[in-house]
Parts: sequence; structure tokens; C-alpha cells
Amino acid sequence: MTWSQWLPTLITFSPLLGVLVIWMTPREKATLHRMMGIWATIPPLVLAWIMYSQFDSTYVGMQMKQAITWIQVATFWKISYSMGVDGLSMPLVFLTGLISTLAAVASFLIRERTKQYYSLFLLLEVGMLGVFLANNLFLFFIFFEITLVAAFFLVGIWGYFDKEKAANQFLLYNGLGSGFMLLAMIALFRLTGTLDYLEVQMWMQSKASPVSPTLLWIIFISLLVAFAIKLPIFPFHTWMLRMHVEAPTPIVMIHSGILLKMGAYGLLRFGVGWFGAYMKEIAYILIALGLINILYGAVLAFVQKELKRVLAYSSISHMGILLLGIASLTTIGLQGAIFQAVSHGLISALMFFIVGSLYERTKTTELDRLGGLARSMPVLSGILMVAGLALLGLPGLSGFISEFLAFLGLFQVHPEWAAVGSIGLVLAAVYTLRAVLKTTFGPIKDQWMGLEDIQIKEWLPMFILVGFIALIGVYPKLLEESIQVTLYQMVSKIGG
Amino acid sequence: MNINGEFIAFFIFSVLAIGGAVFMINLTRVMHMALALAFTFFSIAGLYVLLDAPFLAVIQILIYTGAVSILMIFGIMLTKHKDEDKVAPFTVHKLLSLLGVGGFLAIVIWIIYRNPFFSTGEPQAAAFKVTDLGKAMFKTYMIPFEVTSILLLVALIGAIVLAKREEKK
Amino acid sequence: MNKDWFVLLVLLPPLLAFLLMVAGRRILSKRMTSLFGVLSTGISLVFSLVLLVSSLRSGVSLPDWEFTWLTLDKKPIQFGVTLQPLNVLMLVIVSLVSFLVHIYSSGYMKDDERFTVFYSYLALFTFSMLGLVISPNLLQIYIFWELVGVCSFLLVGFWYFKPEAKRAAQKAFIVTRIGDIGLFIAIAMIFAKIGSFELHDLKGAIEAGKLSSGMITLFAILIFIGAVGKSGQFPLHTWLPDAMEGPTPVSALIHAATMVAAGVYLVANTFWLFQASSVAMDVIAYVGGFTAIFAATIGIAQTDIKRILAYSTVSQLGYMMLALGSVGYVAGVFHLMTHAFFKALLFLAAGAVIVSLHHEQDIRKMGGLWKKNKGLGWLFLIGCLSIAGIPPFSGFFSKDEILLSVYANGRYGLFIVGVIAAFLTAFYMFRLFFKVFAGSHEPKTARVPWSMTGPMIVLAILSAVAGFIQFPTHFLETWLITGGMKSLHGPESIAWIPVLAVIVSLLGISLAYLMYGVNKWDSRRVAQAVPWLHQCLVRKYYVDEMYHSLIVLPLKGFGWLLQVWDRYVIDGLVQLCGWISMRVGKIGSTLQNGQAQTYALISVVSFVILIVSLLAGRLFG
Amino acid sequence: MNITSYLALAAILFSIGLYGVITKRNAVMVLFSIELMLNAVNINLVAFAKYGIFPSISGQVFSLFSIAIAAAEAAVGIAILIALYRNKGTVEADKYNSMKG
Repeated sequence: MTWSQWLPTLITFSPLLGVLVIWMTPREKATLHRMMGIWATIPPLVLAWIMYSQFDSTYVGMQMKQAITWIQVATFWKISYSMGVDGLSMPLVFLTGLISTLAAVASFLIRERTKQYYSLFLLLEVGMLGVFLANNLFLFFIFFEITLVAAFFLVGIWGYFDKEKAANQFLLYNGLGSGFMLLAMIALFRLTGTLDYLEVQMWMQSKASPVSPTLLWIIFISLLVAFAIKLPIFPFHTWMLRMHVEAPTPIVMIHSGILLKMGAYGLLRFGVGWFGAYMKEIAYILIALGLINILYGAVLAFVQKELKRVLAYSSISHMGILLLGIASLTTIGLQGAIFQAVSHGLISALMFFIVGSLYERTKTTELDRLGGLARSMPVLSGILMVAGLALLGLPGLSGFISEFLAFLGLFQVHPEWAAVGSIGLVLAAVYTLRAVLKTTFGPIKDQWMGLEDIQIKEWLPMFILVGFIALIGVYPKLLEESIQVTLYQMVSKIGG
Repeated sequence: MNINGEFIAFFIFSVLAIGGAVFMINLTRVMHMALALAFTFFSIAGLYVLLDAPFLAVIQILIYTGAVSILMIFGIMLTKHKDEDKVAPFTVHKLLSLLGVGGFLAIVIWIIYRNPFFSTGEPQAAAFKVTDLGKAMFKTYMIPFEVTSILLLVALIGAIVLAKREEKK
Repeated sequence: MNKDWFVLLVLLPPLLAFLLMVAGRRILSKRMTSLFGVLSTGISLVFSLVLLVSSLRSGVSLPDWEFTWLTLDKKPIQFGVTLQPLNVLMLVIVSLVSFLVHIYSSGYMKDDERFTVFYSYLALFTFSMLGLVISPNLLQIYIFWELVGVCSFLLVGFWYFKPEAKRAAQKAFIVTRIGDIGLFIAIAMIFAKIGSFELHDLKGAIEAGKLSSGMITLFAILIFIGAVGKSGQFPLHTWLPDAMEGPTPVSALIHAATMVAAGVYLVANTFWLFQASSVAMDVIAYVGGFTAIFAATIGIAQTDIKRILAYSTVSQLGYMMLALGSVGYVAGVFHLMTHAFFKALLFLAAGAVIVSLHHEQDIRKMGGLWKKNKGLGWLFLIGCLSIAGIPPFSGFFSKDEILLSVYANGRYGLFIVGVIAAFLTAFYMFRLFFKVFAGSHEPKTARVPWSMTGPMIVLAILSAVAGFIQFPTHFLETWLITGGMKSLHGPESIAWIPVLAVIVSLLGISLAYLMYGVNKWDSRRVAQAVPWLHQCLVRKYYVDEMYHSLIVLPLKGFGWLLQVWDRYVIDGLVQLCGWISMRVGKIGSTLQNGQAQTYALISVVSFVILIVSLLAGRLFG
Repeated sequence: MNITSYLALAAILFSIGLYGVITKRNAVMVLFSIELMLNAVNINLVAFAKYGIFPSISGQVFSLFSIAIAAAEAAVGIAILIALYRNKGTVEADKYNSMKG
């Protein structure tokens, strides 16, 4: 079908329509901007759904591919504008559409300069969708940078107290990562003359021209560092903490829900997809880093005094599990990694939404000052409990199946390390329950007695997220079917 | 080099042009400088005539010697000037500038005279008519011409907006 | 008629009830809620009885069915149902106790404002527990295993505003989670080894000798760790007594009759795995035996009525493990069943006591209830007699089977431990009984509604007569073993063992009577004679304190250490990088003096230098 | 007549203009110097049009455009100068240092 070729492009740029409309509205009509902002995130979501329905889960490789020669230097070096979707990107595209819409709804917490806010927000969405739908590294890089810039301004302008510092650190770190990526990209382009995913993959397989392995190692390590910063992997994680604490609620939802997953996507797409054999050689290091991430994040999450910081460290811990799944380099482990990306995206978006709503009412997220909120806000507390249970991996919710698969993959190759990592699951229960119970259980303080429970504009998005979390948890086949073929192909390329 | 009419004319105009330029740099009163510059512009118009570009010569006189110089004079009159009555001290900045610009000139001249591209062979001279210019202008370079007109309009509006006195609130 | 649907008819009503109650949290009245709850579990009960009857009649297991839930590495992961006799038996026990507790709760919880929430949790628990007992594969078992755990957590923390409830709930979840990780690792490793979660595949692999004996032992012990967590065996027993902070019906349903027995069920369900490893059997037997006597001794010194019952539960679960470890498969399952009845009865009766004494739980402040409420006293007495092992109550028969199999297995040391534990059980149960019901004290009592008494009567009847399904016909054994485990026939009975057991129990009862019934011997004097021992028992052997100082505090300290490291070293390095780049920028910016002419000069000079050097390079290079 | 003479003349004028741009303190003078530089370039263009290796009318057309743009530049430059003068009270170029880092 030919019209479906246009879908990736359409999805990516459809939020721009909203930007145009918002630009035409007067500056002070905040409500109008909000409505527009929410409506503008609907087309990508609907289109992503259409794409899902058109998606052929038995097809190997990129589908709905569209390639137009874009920049050509001599006959050898060619960059094309190419977009497409495969099993790896399909779930993430849908996740992006969904979380963007919900974050747009959550943006009612933003009260200042709404016009610029929604414009940047939609630009951010364009970047994220582009990252997942791009079909060559050059495009990927461009979209990656778009997200960086948009997120920088969104945090720097609409964040909380220490927003400038957070935004600066975010930019500094991710700029560093982008620098590495650029380096790798240029070197690779010089070698292969193309940046198309498939062509580079084929080149890596055949190695038509003799290339020194050192150079390839450098390229691989550069890419690895770039995405390790994004994921983030210890010790590159501190920027993320500040970001999680200072960024406004909808942006944290997006950041924790999707932006971090771009790191995972990059590791899978380029690390496993292109450099699978190299990945295999340093799998030990990755496993060690994954374990450090899990345990380090979990232990630190346990001693934090502030809810957002607990969640930030828990993200580190969960990304460690994702990394373990990738490092196992088995079909099941990679499947677990993708599941974890999607599942943690949903759960952390939900969590941060809840925390944002909570902060709106209490003006604090210090654990010692909260307590007993289940009395005045039963619905919020209930959802928080569900989110917490999902976070610690309760079966029936998506967190379980993803962590289980990631570990299962690792158990197939390195059971001893996987067993060490499982300690993280206990710790996850410890810190999550500590945070959730400290917030909602116990005797209520007088000052929280009069708090109003959440309203429909808050609980509706939350319920939608809970619904998806439960759906994936109860019926994971939904997600698994679309990614399977891609993974088989990927693992068969690694050769084992 | 055979001395002919063209050479003499070129010699006179170039001396005038360089002289005007040097005077512009060295005079102390702004108004005098403007006059010296107008002189240079005028000489350049003469050079255009020698180069078979009579239309350009006319344009040069109209726009530079006329319009731009007057514009500059207006500019001078609308701003206050402390005339540089005493000779400015010869600073490091000036020395460096002299050296830098001198070096630049030397390089360019060196290039001009060394380059076989320019100096060897019999120079072939082409003769043009104003009609050729008109045809080229309105056929080949139609689009740039239109764009230039827009540019001029924009510059016009921009200049007005910039120079307009801001209303105090 | 396809029997497959019967299973769904058992499973779905509680799930539907749960969804309905969550959705209609604000709309449903208490009467409607309890009606739904009771009705749904009633349907489950009816259909499980149907399944039981057909299982008994056909004599072989009913057809299993499955559907594909997920595909892993081209291997389909199935969800399904298995109906071996053990599964059917558990199904009946769970649905029966759950049904009775649902009825009971409508009386016990009638004044609670979160009545609907309570019922929805109960319904979810019932669903999960039923799902657990019919699971044919390890993954499914694990999923429901965790679900029942979370229901237990939610129900323990039901009165969320009480700090103790909060702590207890947290503890219950985390401690069982530690055990669950053992199970988790076991499942993952089994899958990595044999590529399947199905129990019959694992069984096939063992029978085919595909697994080394070390591997089997490892799997068995990891699975047992899961069972240890859930069934409150030493050293993960500490959560269970604390879990008594939950409402009493919950204690009866979850923390006495069903969920805590899940560990025993798990071991029984994978019994062939344990049988293949003698080391694993030893571990089970010794852990079980130790827990039985360990918890029994603690039970002696406790003063909270529910905590005593909780320690008794831990002890009895240890008994079941002991039986399983001594190849007393039938004995363990039998005791599981009888224990479910009499312990549920005891808890419900304790709940009734608590209600009638206006929510007093400390037995030191109780007494003389017999005169006020004879009916309740009789019910409680039946429970006590049953657990103490006095014929013809059910506990006698099952305990006898256990002691017999331990003896027949040649574990004489553990046999003595079991006998002592039986003595202690009889002693502390009757200590409890006399403290509550005897004495001249005239308490003010509240009325116990019929909705509470009814279920207790049913359970009392069952506790009294349930023993006869195994005695004298060995009916239970014959049925359970039709599943194909031929090697599990119980040993021939030895006449002196039941006699010994009864004598020991009677001794315990008499001692309790002398000390607490008629106060002949002052219990305080005994305590003062060995103050350190008494203190040790009251503080539960300091296990909690030990965990706190050995695990929790070091973890916290380590956390703070890492926090400092993270904030000052890791983040410090980052800040340093930022600071350096800022400084460089500052220095660079002083070069920017804002003079455009200077910039122009610099560029001209640079241009000249560039050209000159290029030319020089060309000339001299 | 030879193209080199024209080019040399243009180079000399250009250098004088450049020197003026760099050294003159009066902003009006800077503008003058810029105009001078532009004129020097125009001479080159016209000279190439006649004596270049490929003589073509295009050189003249380009210098026409260049003149037009220079005129616009002059107008805007003067306007900026006046605006600056109004704000800063001076036309001394070295007083304009708001680009200072």
C-alpha cells in the first residue's frame, strides 16, 4: 500500500499543525492554548493507531518505508530522508503519542506563557516521534537534537526553583552525548557513505572494504556513551535527578516516560542492531553496569527524603533492569528491554502525574511532611498505590512482565548475575512501599485534612494510563506480537 | 606600456580617487571628509566611463555622488560631532591596523601582479551597449532584480522605523 | 457438558465482584456489597463442589485446558487450568473458607466506612487464591502468588491510619517478597534450563534425568524459599504475627486458612521435585520442625489473642512442612485441610471474642466470658480441642499422620521435636482458652450477630468431623494419590504413636488448667524463675531486633553513605566539569571588549597571517 | 590598457577603506569607509566585465545590484547610527561596547 508510506512522515510532523494554529491565537488566551495543545496531540495518536492497524507483524525489516534522496555528496556519500517503522519503534511511537496527549492534559498546571509552552511542547513531540521513526542516523540525530533544545527551554522556563541549573546540566550532559554521537556518525559516514539503518547493517555484515577494528570500536564506544548518558547509566546519572526534581510535571512525564527511552532505543537500534558482535564482547561490562544501576539506584531511592527523588532513583534502578535485558543479548532479554521501556514509560508518567497533582495541593513532596493522605484524597491515594505496585513489579500490571522477561533473558546466559540483580526486586519493593506508605498511610496531619481529591481532568488521564498498564500486564501478547519478528532477526544477526 | 588617451585619463582619475580617499582618511573635519569622499565617488564614475560602462557612470554620480553623499551629510548634521581638532595619538591599535592593512594590500597586489591569469596575454576588450545591460537586467536577472526591489522597500521602511523618535510613555 | 467452563465459573464470580465493587465504590450500599460478595463466593463454592464430586466420581483428573498468553523465543507460554485431586481439594477449601468469611465479615465489618473497599479486596484475594490453586505452570503460580501477597498486604494495611498497620503491611509485603524472589529465581532458572514453565514438563525432565542432582536440589531449595516466605517459616516468619493488625476476618481467611498454606501447597504440588533431592527433603523437614517448636515456644508468652493464634499458625505450618519433608505427602495435605478449618474457626471465634469485648485484644484483661456467651465458648473449645489433637476432632487425625510419617521416615530427633511441639500447642491454646473464658471476672459484652455465629458453627462442625475422611478408610489418601504419585502411600499405622500424642496433649491441657484455669500454680512465679527465658520469649527471640540491626540499619547506613558519595563525589565531579567550563567561558568573555573595530582588526591581521603562512608553507614546504 | 591597473587601484581604495573602518573613531567615518570599500569592489566587477577572460555584461549588472544594496545599506546604517546616537548621546564608535562579554 502506498499511502501508508506517508504515515511515518505524517505522524512525525502532524503536531506542527497545532503549532501553527496556536501561533495564530492571541497571547493571553491560556485556555484556548490548552485546548489547542491537547487537540494537537490527538492526530499523532490517531495516526499511530492507524499505523498499528496497518502494521504487518510478520514482515522482516522496516515497513511503510519512504526514502527520498536528500543530500548527495559525490556519488558515494548519500543521505536520504527516510522514515519507516519496525517492531522496535512501533510500540515506542504509540507510547509517545499516548504520553504526549496525557502530558498535554497534565499541562493545565502550567499557567504562564502558555503560547510558547505549547509550541515548544509540540515541537518536543515532533522530535520524539521523529527519533523513533527516522530511518537513518542523520535524521535520528536531527530529531534527537530537537528534543534536546525543546526540553531545555521547557525545563528552563517553566521548571521549579533550581530550573536554570537543571536545564543547563541537562543540556551540558546531553550535548556531550550528542557530541559523541556526532563523532560516531561522521566517522561512520566517512566509512560507509550511508547512514541508512539497513545499509549500515548490511555493511557491518559484509565489511566490503577493510576497516581497522579499532576505528569500529571507537565508533561503537562513542555511540554507547551517547546513549548511556541518555538512559542514564551510572555514573552519568546526576543530570537526571535534577531534571526530575525541577522540571514541570508534564515535562517530567515526557522526560521519564519517553526521553529516557530514546537511550534504550538507541542502544537497541545501533548497539545491538549494528554492533551486535561488539556488544557481545563487552556484555560483561554492560551487565556489571546494569547491576550497579539497579542496586545503586535502589539503595539510594531507599534513603531519599523527597518523593520525586525516590522516583528519580527508582528510574535509574529500572533502567538498570532494561540494560540487563539488552546485555543478555537473547531474544527474551531484548523483548524484556522493550517491554520495560514501554512499561516504565507508562508507569513513570503516571507516577509523576500523581506527584504533580499532589504537589499542586500540598506544595511539598517531602516524605516526612506528608502522611495519611488516603483519608482526604482516597482516589489519588488509590491510584498512587496502583502505580507503586506497578513500579515494584506486581503481576497483572505491566511492570512485572517486563522485569520478568529482562531477567529471564539474563538467566539464560548468566544465571549468577541475574540472581544478584534479583535483589533489586526486593529493594524495589522496599523503597516503593516506603515512599507510597509514607505518603498515603498513617495518621493524617491536620493541615492535609481539607485537601480536595483529584478532579476528572486529573483522574481520567490517570485511569487511562492505569488501563494501559493493566492491559499490557494482563495481555502482553498485544505488545509482543509486533516486536517479535524484528527481535528474531536482530538476535540471529548477532549469531547466538 | 604605451601612453595613450585612455591611460592618461585613467591616471588622472585614479590619482583623484586615491587622493580623495587619502584626504577622507586624514582630514579632521567631518564635513570636509564627506566632500573628499564625494570627490572619490566622482572619479570612480569617470573610471566607469573608461571601462565602457556609461550607464553605470551616470548611476554612480546619481547615487553615490548625489544621494549617498547627501545622506551622509544629513547623518552628520543630525548628530553632534566633536571635531577631531587635535591630532589623535598614534596608538598601538593604529600601528597594528597600518601593518595589517598594509600586509593585506601587499598580498593582494602581489597576487594581482603575480597571477598569470590576469597579466599575461593580450587583454581582450568587449564593448557593451546600454541596451545589452537592459536586456540582461530584465531578462536574465529578472528575479534578482525583483528581489532587490523588495530589499530596497524593506530598507526604506526599516530606516524609517529605526530613525523614528520613540514615543515616550 | 464441557467441564472446562466449570473452572471459569469458579474463578470469575469473585473477579467480577471485585470489578463491580471497585467501579461502584460510591454507589453500592453495604447490604448490596455484602450480597455481591457472598453471592460470588457462594457460586464459586457451589461449582468447586461440583468439580469435587466429579473428580471423586471419575477418579481421574479432569481435562485440563490452556491458551497461549505470550510467546517467548518461539515457545508459547500457556495459561491454563489443571485439576488434579490436590487442586480440587484446595479449590474447595479456599472457596469454602472464603464464602464463610464473606458472610462473617458482613457482621464484623458493618461499622466500617470502607466496607465496599474491604469486600473488593476480599473478592480479589479469593480470585487470586483460586487462580493459584489451579495453575498448571510455574509462571501462573508466581503471578497469582504475588497477587495473593498484594491482597494480603492491602488487607493488613486496611486500617491505613494506624501506624502499626502501616508498618505491618509493609513488613508483610517485603518479607514475603524476599521469599518470592527465591521462587522467581527458581522459575527463571528452570525456564533457562528446560525451556518451559509447565510443571509436567519439569516433571518429565526430572524423570528423564535431564537435570543434574545439584540442579534439582538448587531448584527445590529456591522454590522452598518462596514457600518459606509465604508460609511464615523460620527465618521469614516475622511478618505473620505482625499481620494480625489487619481485620480479624482477614486473619482467618488469609493468614490462617488459605494464603499462608500456599507455601505448603506449593511444596506439595511440586513434591516430585523435592523427592528427587534428599538434601531438599532434609532442609524442608528441619526448617519445618524447627519452626514448629520455635513458634510454639513464642506462643506461650504472648498476650495478644490474635498473635497467639498467629504463632500457632506458624507452628502448625511448620508441622505441615515437617510432614512433607518426611515424605508424609498425604499427612501434610491432610493437616493443611484440617488446619484450615480449625484455625479459621479459632480466628473467627477470636474475632467474636474481640467484638463482644468491645475490641479488647489483650488476654490479660479478659476472663469469665464463658458465663456470658456459652455458645461462643463451645465453638472456641472445639477449635482448641481440634488443634490440640484430642480425638475425635480432626486435628488429632492429621497430627497423628504427621507424627507417624516422621517416625516412619526415621527422623527420630524431629519426631521428639514434633511431640514436644504438640505438648506446647496444647498448653498455649488452653492457656488462651482459660484466660479468655475462665475466671470470675464479669466482662461487659456486646452481642455477636448471627452472621458471625453461622460461619463459626459450620467450621466447628467441619473441624469436628473432617478427620473421618482419612480415618479409618484412608479415603483422602486413595483419592489424592490417584494423581499418579504411587510412591506416596502413607506408612502402616503404629499404635503407640496416637496414644503418645493424646497423652502429651492432655498433659499440656492439664498444665494450662492448673496454671490458668484454677490458678493452682502461679504463672508469674514461673516467669520469674527464669526471667531471661521469659523475656526472650516475650520478645520473640529478638528476631525482629536482629533483623533491624543486621539488615535494615546497615542498609540505611549504606544508603546514606552512597547518598554522600553520590551527592559529593559523582555530582561533585559533574559540578567541577561545569565549573571549569564556566571559568573558561569567563576568561574567554573578557576578550570580548565589545569594540567591533578591534574585532575587525583582529580578523584582518589574522587573515594576513593566514595567507602569509599558507604561502610560506607552499614556498618552503 | 590593462586589467591589473584597475585591480591595483581597487585594491588600494579597498585598503584605505579598510584602514578607515578599523581606525576611525567617528561612526559616520566608518560608514564612509565602508562605502569606499564597496566602490572598490564595484570597480573590480566592471573591470572584469570588460577585460576579464570571459568578458560579459554580467559584471555590470552585478555592480548595479551592488550599488542598490549599498544604497540600502547606507540608509539603514545612517538610521541605526541616529538611533544609537539618540540612545548613547555619542557617535564615537569605541563607546559602543554593549557587545562586551
